[in-house]
Amino acid sequence: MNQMNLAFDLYHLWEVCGGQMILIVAGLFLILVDMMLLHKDVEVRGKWLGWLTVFIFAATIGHMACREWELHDIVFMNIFSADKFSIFVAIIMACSGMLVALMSIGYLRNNRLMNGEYYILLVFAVAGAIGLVQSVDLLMMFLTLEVMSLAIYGLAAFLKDSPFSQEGALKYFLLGSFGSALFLFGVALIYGFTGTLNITEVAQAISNGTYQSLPLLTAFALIIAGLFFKMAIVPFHMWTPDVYEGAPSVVTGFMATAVKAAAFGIFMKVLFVTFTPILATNGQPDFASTVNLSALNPYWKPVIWWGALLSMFFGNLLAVSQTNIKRMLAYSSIAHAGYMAVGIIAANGEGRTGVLFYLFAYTLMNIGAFGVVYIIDGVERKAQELDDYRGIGYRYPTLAFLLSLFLVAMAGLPPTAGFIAKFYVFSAAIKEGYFLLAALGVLTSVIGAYYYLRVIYMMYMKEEIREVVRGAVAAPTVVALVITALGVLYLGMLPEKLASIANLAQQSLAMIF
Amino acid sequence: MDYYFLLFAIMAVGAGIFTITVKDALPSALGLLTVFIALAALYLHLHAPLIAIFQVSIYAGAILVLVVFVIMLLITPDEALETAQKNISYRAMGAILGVYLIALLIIGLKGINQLVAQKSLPEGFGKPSQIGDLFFRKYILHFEISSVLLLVALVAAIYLAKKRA
Amino acid sequence: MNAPILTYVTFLPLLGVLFILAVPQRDEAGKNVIRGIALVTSLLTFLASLRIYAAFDPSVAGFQLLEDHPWIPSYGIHYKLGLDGLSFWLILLTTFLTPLTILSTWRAIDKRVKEFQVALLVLETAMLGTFVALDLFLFYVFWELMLIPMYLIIGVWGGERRIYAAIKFFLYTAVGSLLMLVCIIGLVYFHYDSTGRMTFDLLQLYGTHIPRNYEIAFFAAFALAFAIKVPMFPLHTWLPDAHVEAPTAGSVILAGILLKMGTYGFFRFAMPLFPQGSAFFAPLIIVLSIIGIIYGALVAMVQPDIKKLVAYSSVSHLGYCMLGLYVLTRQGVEGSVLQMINHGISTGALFLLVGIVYERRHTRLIKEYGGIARIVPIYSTIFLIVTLSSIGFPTTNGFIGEFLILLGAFKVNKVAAVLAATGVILGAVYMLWMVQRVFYGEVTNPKNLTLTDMNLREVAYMLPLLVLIFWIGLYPNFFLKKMHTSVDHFINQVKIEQTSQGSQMASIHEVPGIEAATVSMAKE
Amino acid sequence: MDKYIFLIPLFPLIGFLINGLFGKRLGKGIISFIGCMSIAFSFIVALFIWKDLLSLEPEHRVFTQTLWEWMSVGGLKVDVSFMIDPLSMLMILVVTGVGFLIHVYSTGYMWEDESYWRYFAYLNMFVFFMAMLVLGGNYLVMFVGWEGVGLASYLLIGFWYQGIDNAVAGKKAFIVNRIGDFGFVLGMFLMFWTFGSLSYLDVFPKALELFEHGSLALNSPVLIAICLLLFIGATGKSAQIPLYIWLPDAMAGPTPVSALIHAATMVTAGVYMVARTNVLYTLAPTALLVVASIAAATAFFAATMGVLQNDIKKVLAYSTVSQLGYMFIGVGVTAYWAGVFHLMTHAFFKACLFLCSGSVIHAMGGDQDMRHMGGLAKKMPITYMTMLIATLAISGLPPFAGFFSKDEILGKAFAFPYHPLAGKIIWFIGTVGAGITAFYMFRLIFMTFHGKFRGTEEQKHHLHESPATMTVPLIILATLSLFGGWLGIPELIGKLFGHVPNILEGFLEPVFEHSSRIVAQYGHHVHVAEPVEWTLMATSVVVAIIGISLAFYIYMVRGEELPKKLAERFAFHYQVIYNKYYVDEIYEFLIVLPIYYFSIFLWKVVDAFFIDGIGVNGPAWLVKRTSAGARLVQNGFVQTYGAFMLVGIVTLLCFFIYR
Amino acid sequence: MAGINDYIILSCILFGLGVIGFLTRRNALILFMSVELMLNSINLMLVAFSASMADMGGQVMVLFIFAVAAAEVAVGLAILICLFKHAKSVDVNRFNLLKW
Repeated sequence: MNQMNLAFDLYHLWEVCGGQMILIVAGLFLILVDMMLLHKDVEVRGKWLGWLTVFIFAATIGHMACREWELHDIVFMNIFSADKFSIFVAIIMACSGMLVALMSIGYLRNNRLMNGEYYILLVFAVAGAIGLVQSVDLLMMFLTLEVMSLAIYGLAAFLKDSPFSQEGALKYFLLGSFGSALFLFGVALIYGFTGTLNITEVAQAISNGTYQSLPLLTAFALIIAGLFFKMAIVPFHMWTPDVYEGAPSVVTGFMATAVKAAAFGIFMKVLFVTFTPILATNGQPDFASTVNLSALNPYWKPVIWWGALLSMFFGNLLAVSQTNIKRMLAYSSIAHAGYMAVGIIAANGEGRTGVLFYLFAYTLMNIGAFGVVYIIDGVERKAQELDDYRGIGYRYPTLAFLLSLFLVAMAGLPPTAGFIAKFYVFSAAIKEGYFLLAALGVLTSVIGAYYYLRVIYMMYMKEEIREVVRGAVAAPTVVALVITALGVLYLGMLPEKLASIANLAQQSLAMIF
Repeated sequence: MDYYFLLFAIMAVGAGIFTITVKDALPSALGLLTVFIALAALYLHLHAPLIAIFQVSIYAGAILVLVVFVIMLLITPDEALETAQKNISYRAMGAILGVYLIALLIIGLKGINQLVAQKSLPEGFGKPSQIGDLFFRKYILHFEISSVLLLVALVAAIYLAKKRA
Repeated sequence: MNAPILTYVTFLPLLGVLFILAVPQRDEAGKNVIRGIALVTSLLTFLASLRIYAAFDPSVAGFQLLEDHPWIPSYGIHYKLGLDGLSFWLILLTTFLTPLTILSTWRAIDKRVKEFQVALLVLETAMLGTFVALDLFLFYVFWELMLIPMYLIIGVWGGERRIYAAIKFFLYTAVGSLLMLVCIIGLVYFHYDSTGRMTFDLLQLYGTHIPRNYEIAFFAAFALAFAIKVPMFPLHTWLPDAHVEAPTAGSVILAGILLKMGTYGFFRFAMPLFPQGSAFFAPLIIVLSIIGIIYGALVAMVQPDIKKLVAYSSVSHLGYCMLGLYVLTRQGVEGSVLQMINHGISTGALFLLVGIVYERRHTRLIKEYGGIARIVPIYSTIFLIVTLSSIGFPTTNGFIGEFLILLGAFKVNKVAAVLAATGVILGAVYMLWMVQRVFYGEVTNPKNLTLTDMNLREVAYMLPLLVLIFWIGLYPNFFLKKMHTSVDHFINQVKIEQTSQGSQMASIHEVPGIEAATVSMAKE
Repeated sequence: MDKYIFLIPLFPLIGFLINGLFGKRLGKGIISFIGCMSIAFSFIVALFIWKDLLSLEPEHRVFTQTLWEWMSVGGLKVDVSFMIDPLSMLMILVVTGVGFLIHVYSTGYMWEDESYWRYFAYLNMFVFFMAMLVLGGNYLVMFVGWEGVGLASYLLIGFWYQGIDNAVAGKKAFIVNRIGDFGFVLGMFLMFWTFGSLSYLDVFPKALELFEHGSLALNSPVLIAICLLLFIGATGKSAQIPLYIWLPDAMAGPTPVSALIHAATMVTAGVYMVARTNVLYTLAPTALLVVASIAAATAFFAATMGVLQNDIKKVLAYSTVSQLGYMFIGVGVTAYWAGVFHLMTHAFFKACLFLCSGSVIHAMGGDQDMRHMGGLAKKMPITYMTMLIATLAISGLPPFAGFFSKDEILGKAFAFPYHPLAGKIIWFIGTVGAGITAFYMFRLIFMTFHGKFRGTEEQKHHLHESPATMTVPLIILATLSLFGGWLGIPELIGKLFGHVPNILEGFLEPVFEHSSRIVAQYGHHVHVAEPVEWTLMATSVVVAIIGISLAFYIYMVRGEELPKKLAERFAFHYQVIYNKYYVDEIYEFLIVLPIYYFSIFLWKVVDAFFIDGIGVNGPAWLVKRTSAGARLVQNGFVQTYGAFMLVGIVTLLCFFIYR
Repeated sequence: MAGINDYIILSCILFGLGVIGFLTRRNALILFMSVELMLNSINLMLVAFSASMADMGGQVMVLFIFAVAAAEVAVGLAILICLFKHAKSVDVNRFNLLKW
């Protein structure tokens, strides 16, 4: 083989980034199919593309879970790593993609918008997201972040006839570019100090004591800010409600879960690999210098403390006065970001496990909720006001029950996944002595319970004031809803399995070196 | 004193200020163009000829032209578009925050020259061939991904721009 | 050893739910089938709980009929069930009251019957689970689980301001219980720090060494959660709203069982887990209980709405329970436990009775009635008997509970006992005044002339309650016998810790005698 | 026979259950039969037990029976047990005996009532609870009866509940009694924590033992507290100051009920209880003094209030209060047997008086106002005669029953061993009160049976003697009023007739022997010489005669104008006394209304406004308002959002740089 | 020869100017250009680092950033054009259908 021609080992790439490769290749394939498939009926074409996308995601999940999960040689070219943590998050995002794809088939049909670009963008968005969490290279992070973001800008703006969708997308775009610029500034600085972009090498480079030098802190702050934007942590959350409200419902579900998972995943990865490295508990810790392991704790911990608290507080508080259910769920997603941040602040294994579990659980319940929302909507923005939900409980009992289940899960009540997830993150924080944060956090979740319950009482306890006709329920959506509902209940009652996997995953963060 | 740097630095800052203060979008674009050119000059100074060329060709030549094109497309002459926020305090707040950010960044990055490794440049540093070499060795994956990035942008842009199917 | 009877009892209602879900409720027949299934399920649950009665050994101080399976091993969370003499009767009370409640809803709940019965049965499971769970996490799960069905019962089938009441109920309870969760986790980690073992097992957590200020804080959080449920004095305002707005069945369950969870929480969790915190707050809790007793009675007196009156009377009655619990004498504690059962029976019965006239007249305002004793003699007789039970008339259950509590309290704190005893007078005042205004005098409202007396079904579900009222009143030993050892154990558990901390609580061996009395007299 | 003690309460209970559950479907005859026979059986059983009791040595005359263990918690062990000793024997005989007569009377009196069955059910229930009270072997069983008779009283006062006043009176009785019970219960608590038991057979020996060991001093505070707390209970049940106010209102019930419950039996429960607790009271002289003082005050004031009442039953009610005062004087001055003696004689003559008044009311068609009566003697001779006998008895004229008992009490009061001076004052008040009693009782007789009939024509037409079911009990009771006192002939008089023994004192002696011993040991030895004793006796007779004469002068000789003149002359006093010293109004104003308005305040202001409004809904409101306000920050302008981000990053940088 | 510090300061100023433009202008297109200004400042910094460290990586990064900038502009403009069809304006202050 000529080394010049082939700068890397393709097989190794396939091993490490198989999921991404499947998605990218499949994305290209989808473009082809979209152009070639000359079926007259747009609907049929859309449906086929949709199912194809679902299949692609299923294949991706299967591949990642079966092969990449058990890898030993996990880092490829110092750019991508297939550590269990990244793969876990990647699987969450692929699941989110699959569920969203399932729902999109029905959603797009209801909205008479069967363009294939949707699925292409969805696939690339997930590919970008997976690339993001897999990358251990800051430049690659930026690039994949942009791949994901651009795809999502496109998805958010997908309702071309809706000014809301376009406006949301534009806001997202403008602020997103701003956020990316901040992130990039930080990345550039890191590059400047260390001469490298690989996060493990960065960690090694700064382990000699430059931890607390001002420029590095500045770079750290800028990276935090850039990622907080994607995580929607207060005060970088302002775009969330507008974009979530404007974007197509299923896309909102996707944004609230996959994008959030990607952001949290990469944040934790950067934090716990570069800035506050954790040591391998088994295996061999390559990273020898343990002196400064927690030198940055006093910097980022208060930041996340406040960020988590403010997110929980403002997210829940502002959700109270919302009348649009999507906007309400958007605020609630801010609050959930806050809860997850509580898990990060604990900075212990339980906390990271908790965050991973939370991401998974949140994916299930949030996508499920948006699925119900879009069905009740019929056509986007037709019935999104809370008043439209009056009496739904008797008009559409199953839908209402499902929505109640998801909302109850989000409110964090047993026996749902939401409760266990909250339990995990809060118990991790309490373990580290963050009683006050935990107490304030649970109090804000009381506010949260109020607005979730409000939807439930609208559905079950109020007389309807106008006749809401739900949209058609497509079979794939039913599948997705069943999966999410069962998942929410299953994880609520038997969380141990997923939690132990997540625990394995978070432990692998120490193994990236 | 490095007059070359000083000249283009002042030019870049001045043009930048012009860009963000001028009333209409078109002159603003021209201001940005000036910034780009000034930066390109600095790139040359920093042994990055290829970047400088790309700066002029891609940025000024492609991106900015695209922007100008859209400006022409979107702004009909009869539409009087206020350029800046009417509310002075709003503008002042933005400016103050921005200045504050600049100050903080400068303070925060004080002493960066001790951190950044300072090596003497090897022979032929910044030659395009080196870049090409890196592109296809170390940065091949980035390259691939950026192609995906452009593809995604393309798909999104085409979808949004095309007439409804 | 043998069949996991507690699990069967706890989850049997859910089995009924499955059947109910399969039945369509389009017509009256379907509804009746649903009601029938619910009734049969709850009766079967009651029968199954009699197995518990048979298997229960009152001579064992610890927990019995234990079931222990790992649930979330990494956190040491177990599916652990068990009961002792303190929870024993509460479980039976739950299984006993539920069929009666279901019977009472036969006609009252005509809309959305299926959903209602499902909610009721799920609620029963949650309540039973709360009483048998010996793992803090499991307990918390059940504790929260009961919120949703209760929320729906109040909110969907309730009165005019039902949504306000339901949300108030929900949020109020949630505030306390979430803080409790935080402290549960904190406790577990304190235990973990000292033993290196993660466990939510209550039995292992007893006696965990916690720094004093943390213990006080933890107790405060637990106490808040439970005090809200009890409800103790300044935290009681959700109760009248919830009671007034809830449908009859909801009120019965709420008063009969849900409130007991607060007191149950105190004696199962808050007090034994944090004896120091408990001792620290004991004066406050005693004072609040007494305020609750008197305040509840006074406010009950001036209520224009019968249900609200009964609701406030609950505040008063539960004040006795708390007082009895906190004086930590055998009489006090056993009286307290008995009073919980009594309150479940008599207040449950009162709500059922109010429901009966509400069903006919759709009003609960006292002034809408008057002189109906002549029109509905059976009803008024039963009402009077239940009233007597509620005001603690000897030979009824209420007397035994109040007597024991006050007797126990008298030993520890005479002022408290005297003040609390005034509640007995006030209780007679508000109940009898209400009885007088509702039943006696001329019939002033012509609408009441057409009232019909209780029918067979209504008599059928009142009779068991009446039997119990007198059973407990005449032969309380039957009930007390089962709890002696557990109560002793409980007092030891709470007190030994305290005395070792130098608390001035008296010794547990309360052999009554002149010595103690003369000493205390000499002091005065 | 002691195995069968439980039958005494059981029969009335069965009667109650049958009449109560099935009475509506039974005929009146069967109801009457069940109602009366259940009491009769009890009476017979009591007689048999009495016979057995008498067959024992005096000091061993105690029967006990334990049915089942009621409560046993820690040190507390309470059984459902009965105890019969001479005291309870006497009481139960009175209760069942008089009770039986009144049941029989009631069959005539209530025959027309539509709720006949209910009446008998309640009445049987009353006897059941009264039997529990009397026979109970410990204070808690006594308390069961104690509250139980209160319930029966409540139900029977409000028997005609359609009249709201009757229901209110019933409620008032119950609640006032509850206030007393509050004291009783606390007394029990203190007793339990002092002596470790509530059983008579444990408490009294233990108290004596402690006393003899010196660990319990005479007049020790704990004893005083126990006795006074129990006495609070007694003031409630036995209508003493300050809790007597319910009794006059209680006359709203049917007259036989007044006779049985509010004259003969229930109201004397307090006396019984004090007599039962004599050991403790004797050990607490201060408590005794309080009892006697309150009793004397009650005896006097109630008598004055009786003077001006026009309602025939109200007169009797106040007289009952007054006579109860005498009984308490008796037990209060350690003359326990005398108190019980008066209790018994009072049961006879007061039951008789009430039943007679019932007979009169029956004849008057329900009218109770004496101003409408007059000259009934001719129309209803039996009633007149029996009532006259009873009135003479209550007025304390020899040889009627009241003379002996009242005189015994006053004589013992004069010689109060613990406080001789106080005893003399009490004697004086009691004697004056006796005179007033004689006055108003004869006023009643004169206004009712003499003079012209002042009622309507229709009433006049209707006047008739009552049926035999009513008159026979009257005659029996009148006979007892006449001869009942002879059971307790004082030594002084007994000597005259050649050592007639004081049967009753002898019978009761074992119950009070410890008390007598202690009194003899620790009390002052007040020697009352024989002439003094004679003088005392004569004084009370004279006073009674004066009272009667005065009544005769005012109401017979001067006819109708003198009372009016007097009323005008002493308008103020008249009003005050006529309105019972405004006690009800004062209670209303000082206690009831403040509590009521305080409760309203608690509800509307504390509960609804402060706790619920500010404390609970306040945060909710705050959250909603802040939410509504804070959402405005999210104003839709992308640059605002950018500004917030910038604020965030600037804060972050500041923190990182300047930390 | 200008030191690395000077370039950094220059790039900070340019970045700040971009931020100020982003916050103060109403024309969406000028907002776009402000973002471009920010990206360019970063480019300058990277090139300066690259020259200082004698590492070509910085220059390569700049090229990727060019690509990103181009892609962003393409998508952004497409969205803007789409939105223009509805709002008939490029004034960002007009884009507040979504708020509160």
